[in-house]
Amino acid sequence: MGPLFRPRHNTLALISLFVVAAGAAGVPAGLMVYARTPYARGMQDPIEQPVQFDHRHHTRDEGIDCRYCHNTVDKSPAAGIPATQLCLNCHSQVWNKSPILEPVRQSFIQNKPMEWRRVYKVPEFVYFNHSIHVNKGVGCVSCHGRVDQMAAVEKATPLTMSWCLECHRRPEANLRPVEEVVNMDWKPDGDPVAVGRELAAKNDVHTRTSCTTCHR
Amino acid sequence: MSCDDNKDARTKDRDRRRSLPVVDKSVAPAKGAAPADGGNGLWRSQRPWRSIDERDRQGAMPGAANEFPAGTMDVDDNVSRRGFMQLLSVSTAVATVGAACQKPNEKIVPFVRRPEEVTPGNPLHFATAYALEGYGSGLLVESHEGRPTKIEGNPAHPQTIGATTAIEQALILGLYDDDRAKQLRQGVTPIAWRSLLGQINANNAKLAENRGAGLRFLTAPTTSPLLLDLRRRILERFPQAKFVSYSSVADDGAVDGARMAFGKPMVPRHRLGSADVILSLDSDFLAEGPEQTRLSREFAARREPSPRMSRLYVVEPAVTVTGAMADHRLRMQGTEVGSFVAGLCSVLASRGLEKLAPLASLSHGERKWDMKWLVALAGDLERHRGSSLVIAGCRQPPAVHALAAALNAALGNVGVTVEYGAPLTPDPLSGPAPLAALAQDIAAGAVDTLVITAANPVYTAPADFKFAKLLERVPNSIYFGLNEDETAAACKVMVPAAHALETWGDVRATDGTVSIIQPLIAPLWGGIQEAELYAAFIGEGDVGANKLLRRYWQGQFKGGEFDAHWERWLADGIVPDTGVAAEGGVAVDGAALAQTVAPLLTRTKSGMEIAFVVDPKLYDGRFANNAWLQELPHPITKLTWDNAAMLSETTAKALGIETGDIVEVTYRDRHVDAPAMIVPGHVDDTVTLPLGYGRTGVGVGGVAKDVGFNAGALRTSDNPWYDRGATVAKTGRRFKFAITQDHWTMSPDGRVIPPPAVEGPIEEVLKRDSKFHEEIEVRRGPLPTIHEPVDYSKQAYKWAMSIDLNKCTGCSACVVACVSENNINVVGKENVWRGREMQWIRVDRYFSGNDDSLSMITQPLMCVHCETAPCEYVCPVNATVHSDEGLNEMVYNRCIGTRYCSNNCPYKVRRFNYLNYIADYTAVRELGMNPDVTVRTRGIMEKCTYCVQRIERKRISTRIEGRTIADGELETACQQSCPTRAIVFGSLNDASSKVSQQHADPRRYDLLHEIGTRPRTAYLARVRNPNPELHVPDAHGAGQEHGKGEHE
Amino acid sequence: MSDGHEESTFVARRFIVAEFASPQALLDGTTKMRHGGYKSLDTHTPFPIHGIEEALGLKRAKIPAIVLGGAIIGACIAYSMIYFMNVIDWPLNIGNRPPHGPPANIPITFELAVLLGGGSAFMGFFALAKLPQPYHPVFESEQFSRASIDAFFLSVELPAGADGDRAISDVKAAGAIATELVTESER
Amino acid sequence: MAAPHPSVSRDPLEPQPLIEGVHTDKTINDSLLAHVWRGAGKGWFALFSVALAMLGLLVIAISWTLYKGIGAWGNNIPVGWAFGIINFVWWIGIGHAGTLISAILLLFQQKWRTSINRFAEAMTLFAVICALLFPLLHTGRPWFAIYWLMPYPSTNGIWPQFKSPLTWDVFAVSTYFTISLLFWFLGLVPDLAALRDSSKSKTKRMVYGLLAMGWRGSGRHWAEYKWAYVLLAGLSTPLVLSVHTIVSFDFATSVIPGWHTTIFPPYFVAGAVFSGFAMVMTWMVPARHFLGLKHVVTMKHLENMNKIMLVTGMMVSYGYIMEHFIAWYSGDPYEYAQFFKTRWGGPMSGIFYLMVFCNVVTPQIFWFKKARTSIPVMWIASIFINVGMWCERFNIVITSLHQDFIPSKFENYSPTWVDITLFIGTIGLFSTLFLLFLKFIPAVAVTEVKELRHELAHDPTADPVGETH
Repeated sequence: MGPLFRPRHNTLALISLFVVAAGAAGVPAGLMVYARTPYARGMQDPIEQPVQFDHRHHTRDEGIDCRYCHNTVDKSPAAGIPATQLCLNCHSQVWNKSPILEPVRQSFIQNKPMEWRRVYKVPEFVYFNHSIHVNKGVGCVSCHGRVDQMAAVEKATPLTMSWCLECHRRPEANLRPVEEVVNMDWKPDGDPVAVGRELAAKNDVHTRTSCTTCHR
Repeated sequence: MSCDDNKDARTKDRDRRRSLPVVDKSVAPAKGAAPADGGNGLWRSQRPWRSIDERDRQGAMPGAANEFPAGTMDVDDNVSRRGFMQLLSVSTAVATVGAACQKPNEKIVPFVRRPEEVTPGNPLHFATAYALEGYGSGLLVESHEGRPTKIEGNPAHPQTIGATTAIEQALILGLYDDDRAKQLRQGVTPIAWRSLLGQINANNAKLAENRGAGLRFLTAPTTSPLLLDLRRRILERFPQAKFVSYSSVADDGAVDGARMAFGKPMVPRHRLGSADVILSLDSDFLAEGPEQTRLSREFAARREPSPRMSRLYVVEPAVTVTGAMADHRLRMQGTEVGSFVAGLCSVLASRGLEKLAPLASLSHGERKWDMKWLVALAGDLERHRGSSLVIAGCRQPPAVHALAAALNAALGNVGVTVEYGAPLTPDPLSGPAPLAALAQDIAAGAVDTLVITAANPVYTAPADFKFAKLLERVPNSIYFGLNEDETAAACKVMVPAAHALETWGDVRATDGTVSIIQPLIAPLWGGIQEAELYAAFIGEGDVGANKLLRRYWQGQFKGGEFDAHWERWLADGIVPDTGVAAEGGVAVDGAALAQTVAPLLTRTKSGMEIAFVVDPKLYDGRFANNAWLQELPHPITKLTWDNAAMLSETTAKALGIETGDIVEVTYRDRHVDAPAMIVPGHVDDTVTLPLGYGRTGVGVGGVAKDVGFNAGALRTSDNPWYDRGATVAKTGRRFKFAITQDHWTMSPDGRVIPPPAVEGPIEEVLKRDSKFHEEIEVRRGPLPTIHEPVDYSKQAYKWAMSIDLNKCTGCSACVVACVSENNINVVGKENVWRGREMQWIRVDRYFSGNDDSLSMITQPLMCVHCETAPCEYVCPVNATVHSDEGLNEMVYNRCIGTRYCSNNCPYKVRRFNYLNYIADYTAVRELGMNPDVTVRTRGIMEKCTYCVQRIERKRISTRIEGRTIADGELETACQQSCPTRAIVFGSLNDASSKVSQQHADPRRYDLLHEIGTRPRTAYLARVRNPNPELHVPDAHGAGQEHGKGEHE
Repeated sequence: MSDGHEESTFVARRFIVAEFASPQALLDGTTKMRHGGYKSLDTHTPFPIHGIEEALGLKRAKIPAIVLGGAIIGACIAYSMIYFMNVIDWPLNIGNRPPHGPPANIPITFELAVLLGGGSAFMGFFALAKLPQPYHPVFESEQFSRASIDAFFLSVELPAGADGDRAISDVKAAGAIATELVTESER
Repeated sequence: MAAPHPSVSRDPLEPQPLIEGVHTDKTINDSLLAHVWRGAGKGWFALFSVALAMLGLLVIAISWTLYKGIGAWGNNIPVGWAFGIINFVWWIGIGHAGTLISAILLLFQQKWRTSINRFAEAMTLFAVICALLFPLLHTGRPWFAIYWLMPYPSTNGIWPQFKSPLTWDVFAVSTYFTISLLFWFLGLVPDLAALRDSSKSKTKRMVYGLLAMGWRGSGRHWAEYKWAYVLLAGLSTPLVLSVHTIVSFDFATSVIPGWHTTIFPPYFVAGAVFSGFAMVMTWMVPARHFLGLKHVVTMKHLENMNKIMLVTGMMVSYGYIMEHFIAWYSGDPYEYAQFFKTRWGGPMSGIFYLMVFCNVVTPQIFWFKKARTSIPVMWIASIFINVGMWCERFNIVITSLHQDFIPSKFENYSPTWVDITLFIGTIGLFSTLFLLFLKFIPAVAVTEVKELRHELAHDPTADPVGETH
């Protein structure tokens, strides 16, 4: 009746072995890589907001300070999303007919809050506090990127725990004089490391990596 | 020392408190929008909370706020804090890639107009007060974006002095209780408040015809100036109308007793600060009554081991918190106390207190107690004239109170340790007597309109009134209550009341000081306020409580700019100089008193004694729907989710009853079936029945349903507390108790293990080289180890705690405070029975001695934050590790739930979420969660964190200010609520800190020190101050084991 | 065979499959053949036979070295992994234990040594044996299926162009009780 | 049952033969493969359907546990571990006999192992599979546990904690399973070839052919094969000892009285072998009967196993005694209370006394040759021992936990239906796998028996019976 298998089956056998091995090693590795991609981190995907609010215009052109709208950023865990009233401080005078701002006016008239889409989100069990970071000289740009160059705000940083840890272990790279925190294009003059060190000393920065610093 | 505490506490608290009128200003624009919120919004004056209401009506209830409360809250329920871990747990797709967080898919909802004092993300504290039995306790309520989340005591308030009771802590849960009455209804048809007002007006006209003869108000006892003023105005309009105040736990005995002794009704006010010898006649003054927090503090202050340490004698039938603190406890039937105190009078008279001479002759029947005890006590009192105190309990008849008053007068204590003042309310009596009068009127058909604002009288009224039946005879009955309870079912109109934290009002403390009650949140279900209901009868029902209150106080206010003062009052929580001075110069006419009392003391009845007690958790039953209190272990029996017919071991043996047997208790041919429990130190031949259970009301929700038995069904108006002639019979059925502590003694099954709690008599403690100190010294200090201990001295803080067992009364306020602060889940009876209770603080309770010489120690035990924590090295995923400051951290989000840490914890202080207890939280309930603490879902280990969320908040705020946290500036939730200041928290790196001193105290010892865990929580041993004339119970007598809790 | 195929570079290998009566006969026969100058010999038996290495003139087995290597590598990986993760990358205060606690590292170090050692023994064997190899020319022989049951075979690969008949006679002379010439098939 | 006809084995000290009857390679081959070729009988199907039913229970219990959470079990605080861990340790222990027989006895060149090692190794595999269910299942959040326990570079930048015995367990048990599998398969390859070549139907040949991977009994292969096999055995020997040692560390490294004991490692290993052999016995007795293996699994094999049970039983008893001695001698009040109060008189003392009866008393009957060689006696005894070893783990896990240090947190424990169903379910899983194994793979290592036969034949003391046929 002749042999059970043919010569070609030898190659077949080897190939299939290889495929199994490659799969076993590749799938987990692939997942680990994926987890680090901007896509998986939800970075750089533009988010549709109820009103096309343009940060470029407000910060760069009008030179409005971040803290005018996000006015609890230096005294509260939350940076604060401006109340409708705040928008209308200006927009009751300027662009007060503009159709783009209709939702804002409606919100005020109907006394219904605006429903903005969240861009930056850390898990519920992470307690990030804006005020301490801002008061110790961590600039907005360190986490939020060049908001002044974004038409629609998008996530600029991965916000993975290891990313947070990086700075909590070596904060120098992200420090600046406290009065410069909102400055989008501040650059350290001189050796950044040296500047960072002396800022850390000046602002009395001591970052902690104890779990309860963020998880409570 | 306690006074100092208060002072800096007060200064400390000023700045973090705000007054609501500031909020009112921000309301201005809202008034315009008032129609938008369903009519009854006029008085609903706080603007910021409107947004919640709108969410409410849109049906989109916010989830518990997260750490980005960008204005108010999160709309997407899925990703609310409770949702999150569930979400992670299901979306393993996300999880498997180890993604820390998923695509942002939720909304941020800012304010439309942000009230200027609200900083999203930072809590505010508002001062308010809570009225119970007519007396107010001052509270500070923590509020996150308008959601009250935590109750604290107001240090400025004379009655709470910064502490709270377990019941006050639990108010938060009551506020968000989804079973509350939500609909104003007439019969079964819902009606609007305005239309009810219309009807009331119409009815008023009719009533006015015969000057309101048919109008009756059945109210809870009250001292509220506003309510009393409204009452005055109502009575002006309807002179024939009557106000009856009723409470099933009223302290009428004291008032009547004072009347007997002094000739006029008076209310005693006690001062333990200067009391060297205290005799409690069946009075649980440390855990009962409006003064309890203050008295506990004053008592504890005098328990510092020193020659000045006070001595406490307690005479009582069943062990109470106070009895457990006693240096000498005499168990005695409630009906015996009268003759006991008479006996005391005669002994003291014979010792030359001539004032008592007339009372010496009082016959005290055949005595059942140890005369030696009585003589020793008498001697002690006599030696401490002017610095002793006799307190009679609210369950004792007037005669006993009268004799107690006489004793105090004779001993010269009046004005020093006790003072008598006129009642703060026009109707001093609020017990069965006034209710009986009302019952007669109703029976006689004289009542046309009955307005009930008292707490659920149908359930609490004595059984012989058959109150529900009576109500059928009232044409117009209006019930004003929180729940659709038994009374609501019996009344024609049900008016849903606003919760205490939703109302405007005022109330007096026992010393008369007025506190303004201000709402923390707009009524979640549009509840009505008591003042408004009253006002309806003078045609001002729609004015709104806020206006009524301001108007009244503006009227009272003399001179100066009102608004400024008003704000100050709200901010401080008290109205200055409103205290009522006590009356000096009270005199006792001994002879007259002897005549009045003599007949009352002769015991006529015989047979087994039946005794009713107020439940320390559910009170008179009004808190039955509060799961926190239901699950709170009873301070003595450690029983949860039930009440029990309590018996002494001897009596139980005689009747062939064991713990867990269901017995039939019969009294005056009424009977209830009740599970029996043998309790150490209980007096023989007496059955004690706690009130407040066995609620059957229609609207009483899942929590209270079918929990326990209703002892009230046996209660009669003539003997509301004690009587003889009860019978107890075995039914043969068994019952499963959910008890959190099975074992009564420190060495169950005769185990020889070092006692967890150490105690000693005072002279031993004062001698440095005594047996006591030998005992203690081996329980502290370093042990040899192969691991170089980590050095924490370089850190900014070295957190540590100390608990003074000498001060801990076991009142359990800390337990509820911790539950409230840390979002701890309720597990329900079945799981408590299985041993899965979640409270982080376990108040361990140990008896020693025998029934006659019983002593008890309570030991609050939560994670002691061992420096060499055995739980840490066994965790495979680094979910529990040490912080740089030596906290034993529990990282919920890393925990995979192997439970290995709990197994290896020698203290067994870790708690595990065996089931998904948060699954059935309503959206409203979530509003009450503390947004600073992660809510734990199923499969996660948790434990005491030393309130790390408070540490971190304080750390951040102080670091921003560029300073370090000062000692005492940071308080844990348990510490904050502790009435006796037994718990101290702070940094050991600050040598001057309170906790450092406590750790250096000669009484300091470490629990399970011999294992070498180096706990950060130290205990200070319990010290007793026994009378040398009486035998001193062995320091920690490995007392014989008492009956175990049924646990099969 | 490969008739249909033009310009096929395939050269079919030829084997002589010879059966022997007993293990001993097989051993003797094999030794004879080897001394007779036949290079690529192989035996096929249902169970290992003592002395077959000598008969075939095999060198020392390579497996032991491979396993040793595997085990050592495993141990190193384990210890350095633990050291990196708990000491270098993120040292944590675990109940006051030092970050680097050698005793605690022993178990895993040992386990990984065993795992990689055992793994390399397994992999190593199949690699050396070039298995899986479902097809081998000797399978062309009808009788060969008994090689795994109760028969003892010697297979001789003939060099290209060698004379089959002569080889057969040599095998017979070496004591084979039956012989067969098989040719590798192409596909 | 003495041998009715001349047999191969001439050791005067070993009256019973290792192989009964006169055989050629062919007859051995056919007789040992017979039960594979023979169609599944009614008996097999009956057993198999029972096993499947129990397996169904397992599926139900697992899904309910995953749906409800661990609260579906009876665990509480302080009894954080209960049935889950008991079953885990019990099954792992059972696994040990297989490796011991195939590896250690191989190194000691115990000829009698050959007829039972395949059987025992299979049991190891299936037992470990059952055991592996529990560590994962008993965690609160298995969906994380399954990969957070692995040392992989996560985006959290956090690693496993290598001081935890549980982490050691993860490595130990997975290594144990892998090595056992490789070892088993390596030994199986020649037999698969035999199956391939002696099977009648094309498909069977195909399947077995694929599994045999083209094995052609090449002398060059055998040369390496023998080394690979012996070295795997050599590695498995310390491995099998380490695995249960590490399992015992789960308890020994803790501070809990009743756990914190230095004697645990040896005493766990002995217990493991003890229960392992018991389980082999429980299955072997019926198997050799129904699969017609009596001629290769002879009374001598059974008797040797009984002897080992006696020895290991004594070791375990010694362990119990030492535990109590140390508890008394150390003067540690908690230890003392744990052993002399809780175990002897606590609410769960019944289990303790049952354990003592099963593990200490039962094996003593094996002092008597009559008992050692009586099939019913040894079978019943083996079942007793299985029960006893389960009780031992109950004592260690639950009894120790439910009363440890602080009296106020002593709690009782009672299992739920899920606990019990899970345990029954794993027995179902084990039986299912085992029956499938008996159906498709020769229960005895054919190749090794053939080799053994030849060795015995060449044994100078043996006459060349069965040699010339």
